[in-house]
Amino acid sequence: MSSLDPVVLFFLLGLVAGLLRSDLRLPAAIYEFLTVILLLAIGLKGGVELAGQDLRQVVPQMAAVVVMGVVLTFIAYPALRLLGRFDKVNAAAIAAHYGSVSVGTFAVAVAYMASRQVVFEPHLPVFVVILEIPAIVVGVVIAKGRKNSAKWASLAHETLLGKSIVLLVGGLLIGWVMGPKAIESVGGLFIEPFKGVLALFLLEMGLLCAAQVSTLRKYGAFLICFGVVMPVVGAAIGTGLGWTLGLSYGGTALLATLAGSASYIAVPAAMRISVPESNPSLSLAASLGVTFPFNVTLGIPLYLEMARRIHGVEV
Amino acid sequence: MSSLDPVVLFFLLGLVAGLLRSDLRLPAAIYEFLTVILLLAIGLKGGVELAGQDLRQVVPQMAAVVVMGVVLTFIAYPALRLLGRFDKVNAAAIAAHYGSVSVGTFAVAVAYMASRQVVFEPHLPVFVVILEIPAIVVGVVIAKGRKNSAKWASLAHETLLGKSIVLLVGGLLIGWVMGPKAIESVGGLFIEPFKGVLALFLLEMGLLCAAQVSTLRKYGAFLICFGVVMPVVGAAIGTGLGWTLGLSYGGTALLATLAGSASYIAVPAAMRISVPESNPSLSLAASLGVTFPFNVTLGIPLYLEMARRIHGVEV
Amino acid sequence: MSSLDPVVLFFLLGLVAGLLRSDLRLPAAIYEFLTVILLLAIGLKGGVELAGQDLRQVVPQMAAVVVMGVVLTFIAYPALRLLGRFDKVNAAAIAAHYGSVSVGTFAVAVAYMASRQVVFEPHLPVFVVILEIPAIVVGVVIAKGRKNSAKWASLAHETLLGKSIVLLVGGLLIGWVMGPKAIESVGGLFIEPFKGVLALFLLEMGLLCAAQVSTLRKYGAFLICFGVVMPVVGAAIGTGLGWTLGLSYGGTALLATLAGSASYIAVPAAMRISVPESNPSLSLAASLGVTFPFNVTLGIPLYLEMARRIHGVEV
Amino acid sequence: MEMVTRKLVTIITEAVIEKVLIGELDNLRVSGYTITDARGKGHRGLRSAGWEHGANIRIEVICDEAMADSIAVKLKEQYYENYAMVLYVSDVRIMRPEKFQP
Amino acid sequence: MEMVTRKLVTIITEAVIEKVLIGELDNLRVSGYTITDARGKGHRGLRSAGWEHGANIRIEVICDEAMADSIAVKLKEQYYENYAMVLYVSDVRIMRPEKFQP
Amino acid sequence: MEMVTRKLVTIITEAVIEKVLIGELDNLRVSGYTITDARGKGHRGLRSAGWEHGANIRIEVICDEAMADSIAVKLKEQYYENYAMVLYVSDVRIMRPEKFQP
Ligand SMILES: Nc1ncnc2c1ncn2[C@@H]1O[C@H](COP(=O)(O)O)[C@@H](O)[C@H]1O
Ligand SMILES: Nc1ncnc2c1ncn2[C@@H]1O[C@H](COP(=O)(O)O)[C@@H](O)[C@H]1O
Ligand SMILES: Nc1ncnc2c1ncn2[C@@H]1O[C@H](COP(=O)(O)O)[C@@H](O)[C@H]1O
Ligand code: NA
Ligand code: NA
Ligand code: NA
Repeated sequence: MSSLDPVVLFFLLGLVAGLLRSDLRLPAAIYEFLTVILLLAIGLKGGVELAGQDLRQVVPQMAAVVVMGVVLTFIAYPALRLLGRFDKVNAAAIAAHYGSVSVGTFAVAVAYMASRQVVFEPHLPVFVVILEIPAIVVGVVIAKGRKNSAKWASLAHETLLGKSIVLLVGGLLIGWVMGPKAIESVGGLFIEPFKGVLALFLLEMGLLCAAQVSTLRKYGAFLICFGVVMPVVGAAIGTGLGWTLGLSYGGTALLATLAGSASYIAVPAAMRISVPESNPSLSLAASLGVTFPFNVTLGIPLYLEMARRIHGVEV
Repeated sequence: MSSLDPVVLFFLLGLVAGLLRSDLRLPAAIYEFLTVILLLAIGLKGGVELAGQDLRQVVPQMAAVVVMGVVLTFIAYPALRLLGRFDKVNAAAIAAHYGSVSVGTFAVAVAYMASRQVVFEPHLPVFVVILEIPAIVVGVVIAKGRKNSAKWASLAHETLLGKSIVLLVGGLLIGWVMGPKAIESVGGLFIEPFKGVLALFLLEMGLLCAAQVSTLRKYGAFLICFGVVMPVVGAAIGTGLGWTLGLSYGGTALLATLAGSASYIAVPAAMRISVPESNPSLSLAASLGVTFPFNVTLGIPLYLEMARRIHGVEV
Repeated sequence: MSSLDPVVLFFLLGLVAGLLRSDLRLPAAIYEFLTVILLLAIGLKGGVELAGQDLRQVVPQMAAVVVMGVVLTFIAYPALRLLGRFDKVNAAAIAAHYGSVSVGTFAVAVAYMASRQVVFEPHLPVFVVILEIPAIVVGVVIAKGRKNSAKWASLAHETLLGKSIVLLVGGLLIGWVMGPKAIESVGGLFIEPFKGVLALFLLEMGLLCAAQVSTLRKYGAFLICFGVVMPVVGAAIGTGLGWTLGLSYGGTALLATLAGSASYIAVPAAMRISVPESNPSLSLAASLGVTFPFNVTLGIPLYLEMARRIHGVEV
Repeated sequence: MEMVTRKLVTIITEAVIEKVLIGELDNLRVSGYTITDARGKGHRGLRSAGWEHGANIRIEVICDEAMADSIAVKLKEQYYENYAMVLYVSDVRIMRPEKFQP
Repeated sequence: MEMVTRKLVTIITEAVIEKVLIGELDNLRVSGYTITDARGKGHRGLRSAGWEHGANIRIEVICDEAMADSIAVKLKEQYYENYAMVLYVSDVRIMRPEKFQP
Repeated sequence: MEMVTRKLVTIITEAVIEKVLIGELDNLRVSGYTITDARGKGHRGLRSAGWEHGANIRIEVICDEAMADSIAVKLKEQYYENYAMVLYVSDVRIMRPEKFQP
């Protein structure tokens, strides 16, 4: 228990309350408020640390990370199609969720590392932004073919200007332009309360997660297995890539977490618009109902351990 | 004036603004947000301090406190029935409000004691949880008889898994499991802003309180008297019990405050479901419109003084 | 860039996101929450500092400030009527916006001065309250004549008990009564997170500002010119008055900012009720779409410079 | 179920005049009304909840034909011209007509 | 467009009994329902959203005449007396009648 | 009050496609629309506001019969199959028919 971060207990509280059918819910406006703070905070912190850095080395890493997003989607797809026996559109839609990332999971990993004094490269938040997109493109192409005309422009617009990317990129830029001054100035809302905000966010995530149980019961064992195995496979790939790219121990673990996480905001919205034939309950059940809880409780410590081993770090 | 805590002035501001018919209102989502923070904060703080404690001595105290909740309801009922000339259902419903507790009042008392460096036992928040329930049961039994079949299960579920109990108990458990680490971690949202959050919460309570005036005017003098006298009687009983149970000076004052406070969240909801014939305006006018303002301004200092006298503490 | 306060970048982020048609929006409840915190914080801080002061000298200043509000409206009106060729009601309504003030702009100016260690008289927030009203009265009289019977009472009520005045005055009174204790007590919500709250508020203001572009495009160049020139003229008058009244360098700059700012909350609401024939899009486009962004980026530094020169202060 | 026919008047208009309109309805002595928050688009352009000035409300009043007429006349005379406003009337069946008497 | 006529039952009542009423509707086997948050005024006075105890909800159910009757009867018997509640029924045209079969 | 009859088309569907549907309505040149947030249950299960992916919206359009048909046809062809969606049409009486002309 002592290895758990307190914020994870808030997730469990929400989960248990939800499973017991408590009437606890955070208002939608508050959930959004918390999300906005988390996204800006992650962006700002990354941006401030990025300020002094030489960005030239980051560009090739970004390309590699895009490729990873594509590869992850192409690994998930046949697994879902052949082992899970899902039809093309549903397999493609679920695969896109796993090729993309979850900022909530990233925030928990960041908090987890901070409490263990594990440092990481400041440009990791950039990878969050970059990883949101390729999986969506691949998912839509698999489901619809490339000629899915006209819609590409609006899909690009929706995705690139979605809330999470705008806030992350905006925070990065503000932090980068302003440097440490930015954090001194607005830290009273974005930095000091960060973990409390994360805790409340996770409480609501627990409640949302509990709401997935009935779908999971219906679609059974495969979705649960997939929701646990796929993140571990993804994280293994992320660990390998992080190590190859020369990331630090912490950076490797974070990249593994990103690879192992599954989207539950940007991708569902994009699929609803671009692949409406897919069943949104399936992918949300897997990503919100299985992978998210797995990652925030067991996954993140595991990925850190994997990174530790590959880097041969002593603790 | 100097003896008033600043947060009480926020209550008065809300009250005056409401009476003057200002259009000031906090959005419902914000009111809920503030409540969630207060409940989790109270739970967490209690839980952390509870961590090192021997809980065996607490169990008999808990039993005594349950009995107090029942007794308070049975004191309020005949007063309402005979002196107030309310019919059975309304007397029972109002009595249930006074046998139960108000977490808002408890929060103000905690802040009041903190600013006076009065300490209290860390398990007082446990009593808040425990006191929510017996009065509801007694109220429903008086109004409906015991055979009010089938509904008991759903009433129990509603009440035990209501928002306030889940958050208080959840906070207690998280604090208990994690110890001081919990507060370090999430204190930036739950501890440092606590009194500010309480102030804003009280502002809204003042506005809600002002909205009760028209009902009070209609039902007149008795409800106002009852709303002032009953808390003092309850607090006297609470003081006596606290002293008997060997609570500290501060713990006694808090138990008195709990006894003297009247529910305005859990009980109204329970009565609306289980004793729908009762008029919700009556009980809200008394508890929100009279007892709450009385307690946060005059009551709490009075109860602390009562506790001081019975304990023979010098200040 | 280095002279910009980080909070202004949040405004630009919102503006750019809005212009690019991002789906980013803060929920209405959160916008109100942020506003409530800003208003109470400004009031509290002013009140606390006011505590030790001799208020007799302030009264004549208040009278002068009222006159300034009237004068500003009477300057804006003919400009709009003759140069802008607006009809009577629209010219009167827009003029009223510019004779009144924007608390958001004031908050940015306060933050800007704090980060430059420029001090100002604690009673400046009183001027915010006072300046909200005269312009509304003048605007309605111009548009409707003085006999606009019966409605005056309800207009006075709406305006004097509007959210912003109640919170500012309430904060001032609480700060004044409680002194520094007030800020210690509730500072964790109102003081430390102030600039973060302001940043988030400005993010939403940027989004709202972007939404004015289509109106601006329709009504063209005059509104844009007016929205830039009028604040500078107003600020010049404010600078002169501040200097004449013997305000400090910082106080003068703040009075100039108030004079140069245009209302986008209290006055639009009042005009909608009292001069409904006026087109609300016009005045909002000017005040939200031109003057607000001008003031928070270029205006405030300019007004501080003007105050510096008139006071002959070295920096 | 025995039911009688009444009119349902629905008004969609600017949130900023909620208080004023409620005053008018009270003056006309309607027996009640229901309000929901809304957003929308019409001749006066987009009205996008979220911010007070842009938001709409949707008011429903159940009443008899005469009252429906009074409401329509009142709003037409005093509000149609200057406010974003739509009003429509439909038939509904209710159970307790006495409840909807002024 | 080929359409058939069905009933639209609209219920306006206290938010606090949402769960209970949904239970009743589920028991009656309605094919679906839609809920919006509302505020309002009626015989039981002002009900002003914003705070749970004062808020209203507005429930809509599309169904056939028999179901509309069942709903009306059920609510009349068990809820009319003790709760702020208004119910009205109107005719609507829908496209896929099978969708609204229990 | 002189009034004319028009159609009121009500659509209940997933909040996530609000922008898309508004685009369709604009393309069809409706004169306006009104949107409220909602939650509900239907064949595609519970849709519980509060979280974007689960929320519903309720769109109302006042228009003539031809437009009502066009809307129904459009949505049936392109959206019925893949989205949680209900559409119904009723008669309403309005005062200024010119206002509801495309
Ligand atoms: N044809 C329409 N159908 C449904 N709602 C409408 C229609 N036209 C206008 N509205 C609503 O009524 C409000 C005011 O309309 P208007 O006065 O035309 O700007 C709009 O913001 C919409 O919410
Ligand atoms: N005549 C009416 N027209 C529209 N809504 C009404 C009417 N009467 C009552 N209501 C709504 O129904 C709720 C309960 O009404 P009541 O039971 O009369 O208090 C009120 O709060 C209103 O929202
Ligand atoms: N019979 C019904 N009456 C009222 N609303 C319904 C009904 N059926 C479905 N709905 C609403 O329409 C939405 C989509 O329905 P569906 O496509 O059946 O899942 C639901 O979430 C409900 O809000
Ligand atoms: Na992933
Ligand atoms: Na009590
Ligand atoms: Na001004």
